[in-house]
Amino acid sequence: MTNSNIIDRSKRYTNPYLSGFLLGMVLLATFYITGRGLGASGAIKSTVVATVATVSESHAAGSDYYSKFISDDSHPMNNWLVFQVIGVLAGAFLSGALAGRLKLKVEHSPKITSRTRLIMAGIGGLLFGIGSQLGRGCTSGTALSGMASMALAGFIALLTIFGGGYLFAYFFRKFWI
Amino acid sequence: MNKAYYILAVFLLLLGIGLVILPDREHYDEASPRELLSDLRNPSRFISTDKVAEMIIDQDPTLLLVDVRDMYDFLDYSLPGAHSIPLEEILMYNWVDSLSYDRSKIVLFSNSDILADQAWILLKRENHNNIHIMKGGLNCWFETIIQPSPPAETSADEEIDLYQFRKGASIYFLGGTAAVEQETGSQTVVVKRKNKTKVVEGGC
Amino acid sequence: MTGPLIPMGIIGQGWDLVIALLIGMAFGYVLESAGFSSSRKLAGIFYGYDFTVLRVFFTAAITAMVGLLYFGYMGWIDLSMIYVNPTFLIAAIVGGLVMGLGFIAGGYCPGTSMCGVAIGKIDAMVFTGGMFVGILIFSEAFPLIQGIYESHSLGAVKVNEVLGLSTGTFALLLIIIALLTFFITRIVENKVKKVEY
Amino acid sequence: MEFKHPNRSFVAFVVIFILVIVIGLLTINKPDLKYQRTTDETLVHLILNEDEMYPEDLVGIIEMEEPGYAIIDLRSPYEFIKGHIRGAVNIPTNSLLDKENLKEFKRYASDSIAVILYGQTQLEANGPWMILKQMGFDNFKVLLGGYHYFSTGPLDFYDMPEVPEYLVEEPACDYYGIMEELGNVTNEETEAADQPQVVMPVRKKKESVVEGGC
Repeated sequence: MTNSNIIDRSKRYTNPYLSGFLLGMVLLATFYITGRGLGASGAIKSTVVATVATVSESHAAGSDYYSKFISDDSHPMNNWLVFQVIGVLAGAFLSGALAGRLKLKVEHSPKITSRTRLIMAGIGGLLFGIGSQLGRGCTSGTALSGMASMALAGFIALLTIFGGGYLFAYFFRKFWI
Repeated sequence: MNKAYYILAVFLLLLGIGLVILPDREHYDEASPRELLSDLRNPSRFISTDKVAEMIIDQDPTLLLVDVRDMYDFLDYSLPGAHSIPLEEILMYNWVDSLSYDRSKIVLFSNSDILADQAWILLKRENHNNIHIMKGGLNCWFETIIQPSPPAETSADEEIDLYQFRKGASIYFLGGTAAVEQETGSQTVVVKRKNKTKVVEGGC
Repeated sequence: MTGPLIPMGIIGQGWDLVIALLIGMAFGYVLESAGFSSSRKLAGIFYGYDFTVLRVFFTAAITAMVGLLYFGYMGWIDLSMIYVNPTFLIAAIVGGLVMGLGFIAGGYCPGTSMCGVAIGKIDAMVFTGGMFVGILIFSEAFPLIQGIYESHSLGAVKVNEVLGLSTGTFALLLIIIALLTFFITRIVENKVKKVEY
Repeated sequence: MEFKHPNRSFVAFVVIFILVIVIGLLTINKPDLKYQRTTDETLVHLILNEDEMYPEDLVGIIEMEEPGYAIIDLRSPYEFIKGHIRGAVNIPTNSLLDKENLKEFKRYASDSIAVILYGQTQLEANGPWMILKQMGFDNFKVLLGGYHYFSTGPLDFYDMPEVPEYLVEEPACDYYGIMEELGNVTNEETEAADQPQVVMPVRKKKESVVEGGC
């Protein structure tokens, strides 16, 4: 890899501090408008709940967890988050298209196969799904928004998510570097 | 390292220091003394005993009667459906929800209107809306609703209508609903009262 | 206009979803343009070759926090109406560790995986699918986990209250921590071998 | 380094953000008047009930020309001209918080002069008194019964009934007794069930008032 290569890449992505600043502005606007932060895992949860409710309504209503979100159909944030995630898809697509990053591919370290990468991604998603429900929100919903609103939960999430990452990083090193 | 980053870092630090040294402004959400003073002069803060009687008889679901006298007085006698929140407790946390519920018409009352007015000012400073005082309090209630004095024979029609309404209301409050149905006039009188002006208020 | 607008009833229900869409677009655009659609860039934070995530994340949180505090101070927003996530100690810690494990294994988190999906990363799609299944499993196993899920509730507490600091002091402290982190990560990043991705 | 030069737009954004905050801070509408007391503290003071001026005491103060008192009439200038308590100054309620009046109030406070507020009724003075109280003016008292009682009611110590008329918060009659008595005439059964069963023995001696009062 040459030096020019790196500079080349640096032009593709926005300066991280600028991104952070803009993300902060988006978050601030979200707080100003809705009184709550951003979120992502909530939308997937809504999808799950909706799917289960479609497949078997009685099962969804009978379950302790689903029923929290079904009976409570005045819970507007669920719907809100779904639309927000649709927006995320659109916005990311727009950014990717403008920067010429649209490409169907599996990104992985040269040391592993695509197959391994996909299996790991699936496992990771599974764990993240469970963890986000247990922790009542994911990196954006709890850690980021929670930090901005100074919620204790936000800081716990930040420390445990990244702390957990560092804790297990050693065992997963061959998948990444 | 680029100089611009140092400048940005300094900006951020300055903002942080600003947050620490800015004077406390925790109570910005209170109504200011001036706002309170102008609220005082708004006649809609009072509600007449006749109106309260009418709302009770109509079983208006938005009405929330709050008795600010102490518990003994409340147990002795209070308006039907009233809740007891003694003045001492009016700011307590457990009442905040019911006192700031937007869709209800909250009516404070005491024996006269001084205690209710004191409660009203404290609540108003904390930005509660829809809070009213029953003008004249229970003393006026007894004088106008329970024991209305008949108007002179020469008085205007309105005054006689008002008296009839009060008479009907009195029977309602003394005897329960059955009595009101006996009193055929009362229901129609209630309807007539709707567009009544304030000309004929009671003596209090 | 004192915010937050929707809870205050200033913006009608009809506009809710339009705003959700617009905010989502801005969110997605910023995340993607920062490079959060690449799992190897995200994983860089754990191996020291790329601290973009940390920079973006910290800068965003601090900007929003400082902005919120100033807005609240100036009366533009009613801070008491801002949602503060409730803390359930055990669930938060266990959940966070599980998420950390999921992060290092999958290389994404929910928001970033959406960005990956949008630009055609197949691993991001698989990650999202896995998340779907994970939530399904959690919901089905909820009776077993309920004890952990609801234990040690501390309510909606703020971190500065727990530490006994004023809001402003804590904000300043966090800013200093963030600046130090930015400085240190830069040194680390220069020392660690570059990884091509 | 990957990102040597934070581009100009970035710095511009941040500068705009900071400008917004600075402008916001400069244009912040500071309340010119501040409360010295929280609502809770005010409530404690209210319950102690120390700041009431009894009309018969006021008569004494005026007769003896006791120093250290100021009297403020909160009614309109028109009502003030028609008649007022001797020595009173007219400050209509709506100009209560004017700058020069506040300055005067502060002078009273520093000279520890007790200020007696009155309106036509006690209620009229109650609000202004409470506002000033919350602003930390402790030397203000409110005249019980207001001007109405002061100009018409009996003011002699020896002539006072057991429950003077100006104590407006006293029940004017035995509510429970009346409800019982009148209720029995119309409907005997429901009445007994509707009413709370607790009867305070204190009420008994008020029965004398019943006949005259209501």
